[in-house]
Amino acid sequence: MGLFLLKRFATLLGTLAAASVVVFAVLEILPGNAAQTLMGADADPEAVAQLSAQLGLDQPALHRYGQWISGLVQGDMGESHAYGTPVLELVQERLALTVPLALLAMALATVLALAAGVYAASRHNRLGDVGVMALAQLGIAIPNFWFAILLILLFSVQLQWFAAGGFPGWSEDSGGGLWPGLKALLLPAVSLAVVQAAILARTTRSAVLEVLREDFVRTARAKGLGQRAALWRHVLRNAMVPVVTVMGLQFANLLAGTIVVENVFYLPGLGRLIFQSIANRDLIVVRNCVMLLAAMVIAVNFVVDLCYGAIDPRVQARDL
Amino acid sequence: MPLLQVSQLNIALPTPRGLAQAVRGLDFTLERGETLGLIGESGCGKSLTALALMGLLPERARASGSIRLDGQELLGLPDAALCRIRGQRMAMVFQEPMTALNPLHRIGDQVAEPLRLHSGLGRAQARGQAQALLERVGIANAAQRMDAYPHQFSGGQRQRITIAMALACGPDLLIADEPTTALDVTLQQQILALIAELVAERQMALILISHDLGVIAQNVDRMLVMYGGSVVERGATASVFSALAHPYTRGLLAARPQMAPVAPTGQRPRLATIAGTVPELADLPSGCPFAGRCAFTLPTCHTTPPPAVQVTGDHVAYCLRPEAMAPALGSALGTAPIAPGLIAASAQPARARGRFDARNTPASDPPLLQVCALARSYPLARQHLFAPRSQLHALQGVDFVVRAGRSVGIVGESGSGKSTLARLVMALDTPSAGSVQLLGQDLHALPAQALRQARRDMQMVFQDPYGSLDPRQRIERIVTEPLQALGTASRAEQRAQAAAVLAQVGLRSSDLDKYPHEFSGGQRQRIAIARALITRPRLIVADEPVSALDVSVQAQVLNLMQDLQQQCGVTYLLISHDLAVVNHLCDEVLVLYQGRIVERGAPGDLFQNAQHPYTRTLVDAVPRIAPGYIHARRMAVPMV
Amino acid sequence: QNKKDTVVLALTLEPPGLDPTAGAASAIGEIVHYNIFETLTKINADGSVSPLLAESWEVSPDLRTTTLRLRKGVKFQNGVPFTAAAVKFSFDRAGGDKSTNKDKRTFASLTTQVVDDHTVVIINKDIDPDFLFVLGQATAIIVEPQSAATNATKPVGTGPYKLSHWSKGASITLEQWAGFRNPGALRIRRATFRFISDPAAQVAALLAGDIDAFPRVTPRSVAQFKANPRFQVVVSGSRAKTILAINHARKPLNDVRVRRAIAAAIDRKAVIDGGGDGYGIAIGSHYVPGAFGYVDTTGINPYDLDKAQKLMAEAGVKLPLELTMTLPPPPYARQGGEVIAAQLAKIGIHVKLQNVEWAQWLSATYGRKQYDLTLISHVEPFDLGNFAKPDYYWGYQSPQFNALFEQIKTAARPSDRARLLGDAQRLLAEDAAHAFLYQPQWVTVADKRLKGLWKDMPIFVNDLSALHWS
Amino acid sequence: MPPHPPPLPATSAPHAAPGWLARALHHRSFALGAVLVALLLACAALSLVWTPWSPYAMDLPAKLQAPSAQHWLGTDAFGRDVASLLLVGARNSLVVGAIAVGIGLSVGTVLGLWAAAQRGWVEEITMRLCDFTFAFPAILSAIMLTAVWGAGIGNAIIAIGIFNIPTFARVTRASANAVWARDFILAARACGKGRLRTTLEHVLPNIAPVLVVQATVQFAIAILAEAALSYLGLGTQPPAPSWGRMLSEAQTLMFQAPLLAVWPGVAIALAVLGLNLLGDGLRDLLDPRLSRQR
Ligand SMILES: Nc1ncnc2c1ncn2[C@@H]1O[C@H](COP(=O)(O)OP(=O)(O)OP(=O)(O)O)[C@@H](O)[C@H]1O
Ligand SMILES: Nc1ncnc2c1ncn2[C@@H]1O[C@H](COP(=O)(O)OP(=O)(O)OP(=O)(O)O)[C@@H](O)[C@H]1O
Ligand SMILES: [Mg+2]
Ligand SMILES: [Mg+2]
Ligand code: NI
Repeated sequence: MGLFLLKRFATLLGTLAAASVVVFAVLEILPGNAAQTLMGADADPEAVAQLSAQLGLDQPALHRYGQWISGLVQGDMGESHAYGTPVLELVQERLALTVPLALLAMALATVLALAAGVYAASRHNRLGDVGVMALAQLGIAIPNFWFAILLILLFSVQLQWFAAGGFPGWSEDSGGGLWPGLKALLLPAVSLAVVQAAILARTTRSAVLEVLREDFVRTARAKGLGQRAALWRHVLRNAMVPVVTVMGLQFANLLAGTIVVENVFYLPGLGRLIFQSIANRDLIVVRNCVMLLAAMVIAVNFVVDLCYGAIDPRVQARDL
Repeated sequence: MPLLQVSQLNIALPTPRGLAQAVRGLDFTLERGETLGLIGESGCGKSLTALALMGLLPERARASGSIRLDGQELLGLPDAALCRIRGQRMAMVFQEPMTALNPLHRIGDQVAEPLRLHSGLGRAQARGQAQALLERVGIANAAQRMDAYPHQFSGGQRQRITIAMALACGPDLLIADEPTTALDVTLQQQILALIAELVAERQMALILISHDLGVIAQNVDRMLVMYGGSVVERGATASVFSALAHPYTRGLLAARPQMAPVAPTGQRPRLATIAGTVPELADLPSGCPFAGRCAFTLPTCHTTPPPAVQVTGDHVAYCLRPEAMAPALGSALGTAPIAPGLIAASAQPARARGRFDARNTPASDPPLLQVCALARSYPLARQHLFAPRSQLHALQGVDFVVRAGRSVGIVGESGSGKSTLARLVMALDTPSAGSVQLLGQDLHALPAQALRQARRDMQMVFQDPYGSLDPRQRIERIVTEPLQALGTASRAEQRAQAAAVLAQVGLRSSDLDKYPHEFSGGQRQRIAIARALITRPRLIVADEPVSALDVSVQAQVLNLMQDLQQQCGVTYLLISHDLAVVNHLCDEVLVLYQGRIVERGAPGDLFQNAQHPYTRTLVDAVPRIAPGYIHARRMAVPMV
Repeated sequence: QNKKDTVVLALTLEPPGLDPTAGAASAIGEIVHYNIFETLTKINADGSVSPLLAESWEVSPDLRTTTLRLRKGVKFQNGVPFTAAAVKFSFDRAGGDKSTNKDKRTFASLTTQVVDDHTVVIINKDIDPDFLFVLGQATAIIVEPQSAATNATKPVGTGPYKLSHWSKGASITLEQWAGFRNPGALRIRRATFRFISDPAAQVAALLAGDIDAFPRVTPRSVAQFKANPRFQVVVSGSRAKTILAINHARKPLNDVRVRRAIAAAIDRKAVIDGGGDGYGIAIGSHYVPGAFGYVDTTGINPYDLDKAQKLMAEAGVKLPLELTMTLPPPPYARQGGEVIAAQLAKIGIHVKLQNVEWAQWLSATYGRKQYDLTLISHVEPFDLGNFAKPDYYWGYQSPQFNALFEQIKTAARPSDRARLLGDAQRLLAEDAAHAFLYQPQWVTVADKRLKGLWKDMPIFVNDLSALHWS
Repeated sequence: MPPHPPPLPATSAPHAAPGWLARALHHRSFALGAVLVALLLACAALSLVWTPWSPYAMDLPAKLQAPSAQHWLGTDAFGRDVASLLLVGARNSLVVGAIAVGIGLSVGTVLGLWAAAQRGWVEEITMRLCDFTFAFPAILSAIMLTAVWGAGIGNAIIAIGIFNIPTFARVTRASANAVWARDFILAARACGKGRLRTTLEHVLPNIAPVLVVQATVQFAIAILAEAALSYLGLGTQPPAPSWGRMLSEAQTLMFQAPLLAVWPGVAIALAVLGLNLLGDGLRDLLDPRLSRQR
């Protein structure tokens, strides 16, 4: 097990390092300059040059890369050109939205998908199954941002139950709080969760069906376990392996989804920060955010690997 | 009241071609403590019968008739009620020990599960009993291994665990569905003995399902022979074997290659075969299911269900023309090719071992194949990060010589390195050490072009007739593949040659344009052989060429191989775990054990006077059908 | 029920920082100007100038020297008293080498002298009749020397409100500053600025009552608020000019006939409808109604497809003419661009639309002048001078205009200025320097009960001290 | 009596035979998927020769009309005919999907086949590269790429295509490895065929169904991705009609004309649904396990 994890961890670090180079290089080619953007069209060229120097934009690329990485290692992401505040602070604020949003969506999707998938599998080829799977097909086909728009149309425009966008924050003094915050995240989370739930439900169903065909399930039934008991005790855990895999793979898509959905709902999350920052040529923020997202994806996949270990004892034997 | 009474059991399955009657009109009873064997070829409905008894039929299957356990009707019982019976009153052991255990649960818990379920025991108590059970079935160190996972056990051990699981609640009836088919012969022997022992000990009734007549003959009191979903012959084992009455049963027996030695000079006997293949269940005639393949049919056979004909006592055959079989009646066990071989063998003097070894006999002609000090090792996974990589020595210091026209067989249990050897001989893998010389050329030292030419002289046949033919190519492409690689003949020439070899293996030239899935397993294996033959090779390496086939088909393929050897003079390097097959076809046998050749010699000698203990276990483990080997009632442990 | 003393305003864009002397985004001023930071003079809704930190002033007849007397008893929010030294510091800093002030050049031509603690003299190298207006703009805020460097995140000014909370990307909250010199005048205790750039979300937020006022709301959906008794809709004129800028450095756009053809091919009304959602007043030159010296020049190049086609033929341009139109992000540009492209297609000009971010617009279009046409709103109140800059991104070169502008700059008499300005406007229109489109109107949607909103907006501010609930 | 000749099983060719067609027509999701995809293709083809109105013709006075006899689905903010825009949008989606899948399929399949044939470090590197690209959410990377090269349909296609490469490479490698483990590969090698020949003659034809299925799925994903990018303003540029861009415009008009936000979404969902159903159907129909069951 140790070896397996160590190897995964080494790959993880390697991937992150490669990611940092790619992200930095790609953003270097980006046309435009933060100083000019900050100063606007009618600013004096001298003032723009001065700002460039202040922001360190005139340093050679390699030097800036080195600075960035050494800063990152020490937990310092540098200072945003646009906001003039430490990127770390900025990112933390945004994560306070994006992470709960992703988790909420993931939780919704998982609960929904497991229930629907297991139900469909247990009613294999009967009406319930066909119905649930038809819904799942629909769920996969619907673009999440469109679903988001439909939700707004229904719940904000027609029923006026929810705000059409924006985020009041978690703290009471800015007019937010736990409940207003959650309320603002609910529609976005639902629109994100639908696709995920549909994909996961299909995976769950086929995984459960696959496991149901396995000999050991027949063995369990031969022991005298009822259909339901066999499902809970023997099938589900085995079916979790592919489900967890797909969940890990889908996590990247979920994050991608938050970028889009944050734009639909005007949520100040990481995705919109990236968007804004690209528009502002606030590259230091873009860089760090993209790295952060990549790191999150990689970390989640690492956790998925850990889950395999927890779910399936054979993983430990499969060291190589 | 009998423990189990099955009457008029019918099982129907929906198929794309309509409802298939997988089991029809099955009747039998089973007393407490009695053992019943169910035998038949693949797909004849054995497993479905077993599943019907357990109430575990696939959802789509429809069962009718009656199954009574101690007088209680099981068919139509709600699942909840069945759950109380399953595991408690009757239990089942499945074929595949590798997959019958949940890979994610500790074996202790899995064995304890039925106890907790039915006896209402607490966790600790149940685990205590589970440990005792594991000890009873022969798991060493049961206390420590309770918390291990299935993947940490070998196949034989896993089968023991499933048996422990089945026995947990002390059921009255144990159903074992081909419990040993997936295991090596040596393990098969042990497991069957264990089951017999436990059945006797606990006075359980046993239904043993097998496709191997030998296994049935040695292990059960009474037997049912199934064909195409119906019983064709039934009776006490001893009486059935003393007078096989149904043409199918006789065919089955005659198709089995024997362990009897073959005369060194004489013509090798051909196996008797049953023409054709097992029919599709959806296409069965309304009359005798065997009518399509029977050599003795009357027109009415195809339309009228055969009547039950009593042979002796409770020995019954279902056949319209038992009188056609009459000459054979009463002497089945006494006539060729069953017992005489065995008797003759014991009369033969043992020959000097190593007579066929090229180094001992002066070579009149150069050896066709010479293998010298061949070794192959695979790197194993590291134990921890800084541990040196250890090696798995799959093959070590293997030497042998194959002379033209003399076939060599290689036997050994699973994992002994047989396939590795085949791959090295075919130059499909690189040896760690040693050489393989074909007609004096070291294959592993040849440049690519020369190797390609050399391949003309050696071809290969594989075990799995489904996997060895590319499903997306037409037979023409498949059969001419060796010619394509050589690139000498034109398309038309290739096709002509392909038609010729197909004829040789008993297929038609119209088959050239079909796809593999349009053929049965036996036919596919013929195609594979045709592919190997097309370059007129001197050597054919056959890795388990018949072990995936049913006995009746296996006999056809073995006969074909034998005929081809006589016609074209090919030499076989035959790999098999089945000693009888090797005995039937080969002039010399090499016994491979853990990557080394531990013994070699002419099959007759070797199987009579095995020197190496491993060879001896191997030979002893082969299920035989001969006087003294046939199970008699209340004789739980077969004499070995 | 207690009288409401909080207000939630919404802005389309979030400011990148809170120091108007370090960034150009108008959103900075919209939050801090007059609220946190104050200037010497105050610009009023009608464009007039009144005292703020300066109590009174005198301007020398040559318009170069201004003497200001400062208000006494004023403190910065960190407790430091406000004196003439702070004024000198602020203006020297704004014009200094390290300055990143948008109006750096203006401040560089000033010399500030401290006469005593409460008197300063400012000497301007250039003549600027609007100098007191300049002193009231957000770039001319008075900062406290110690805290000046951190104003972007921790602003310290003399104004009535101080920063309470900034949740980045969402909102900024200002709280009344207890130490303000005249606390009794303030009726709003706390103000929150939320940032909502999506038009639909803007509407939804207003309807839901999440925000009390939305100055300069995207005008797409204003109609329904007009009909709704809960809301008041204030439409105000602006000093902005939305134009289709033409790159004079490129062929065949350097040909006046082609430019006239383009101007004549554009139906300004349709552009206002499709691009400005109906909120705009057609203009014929780079000057807007309401500004000093405005003349109506819309008749000089009216919408006339036949004439446009004739002009193209006259110019001998091979049709179809392929041009690219660069469009910055705001809806007026993106929507208007589509409308204009469709109109120009009718005279055989194939326009390829190129949507760009502001960063790209600034670097490629504005910086490197890589464009044929671009649709843009120039919001500076008085920027005719750009036509006299030889290296401005338009590439407009006219000795005639340069001479005229020189005269305007030095004309001290208003009547002379007015006449000259009229000439300049006509000249630009005749030259078809650009296709001048419209003066956008700003629309404010607010709760009916909210009082004190600015009717007109010469500059972008939200003067909280004027707001109160009825 | 002589033994009967071995009964030859009923024959049925695996491809394009009536059996296959009948099976296909009876396969619910395949049939529905095929109809939807055919509809999509028909719309795209139709838009080449005819649309009810010009999708570029503005009619500002007639803006934001409700569906009527003249404008079946109403008009947008510029008075353009929504139905015409949708038809042309179908073409746009198809082109994007086809090119993006083409890029992924060609490059990814070659990489995957190479990795499977070569094993060892080639496989390791290819797969690590795939892992690496998977670490970036595709949309995010597309955002970065379009930011670098400028927003536009061409760059969007490339960005989507690039992210199809690892998907195809993985799928190809996984199924090719399974094929390489089969005995008929060993048989081919025993005949002296090299890796390249074996790959082309045996591996590729055997994994083709998997690739076809994957291609339909990726096609659907590409359409979704293009819609999302266009929605964010990074894909198709005006005035070229695109479903995603129509949605982003409609969103700003949600209060005046909610229906505008419905049509393009329905179009996207139906196209994606059709492709996914088709993929599911093909997965079943091309499954060799099923075709083996005679
Ligand atoms: N779940 C199922 N669905 C459809 N057909 C089935 C199913 N299970 C078995 N069959 C069919 O029923 C027939 C009998 O199957 P069964 O498993 O009883 O054969 P068997 O005698 O056990 O063969 P084997 O020796 O191969 O195990 C076969 O033709 C098989 O194809
Ligand atoms: N590619 C490989 N990598 C690692 N180990 C291998 C490889 N191929 C075979 N082995 C190991 O080498 C040993 C011999 O395998 P081989 O396949 O030759 O056995 P076999 O005698 O053919 O067995 P079976 O009867 O099960 O086919 C086994 O322990 C197997 O696990
Ligand atoms: Mg079976
Ligand atoms: Mg083998
Ligand atoms: Ni006959």
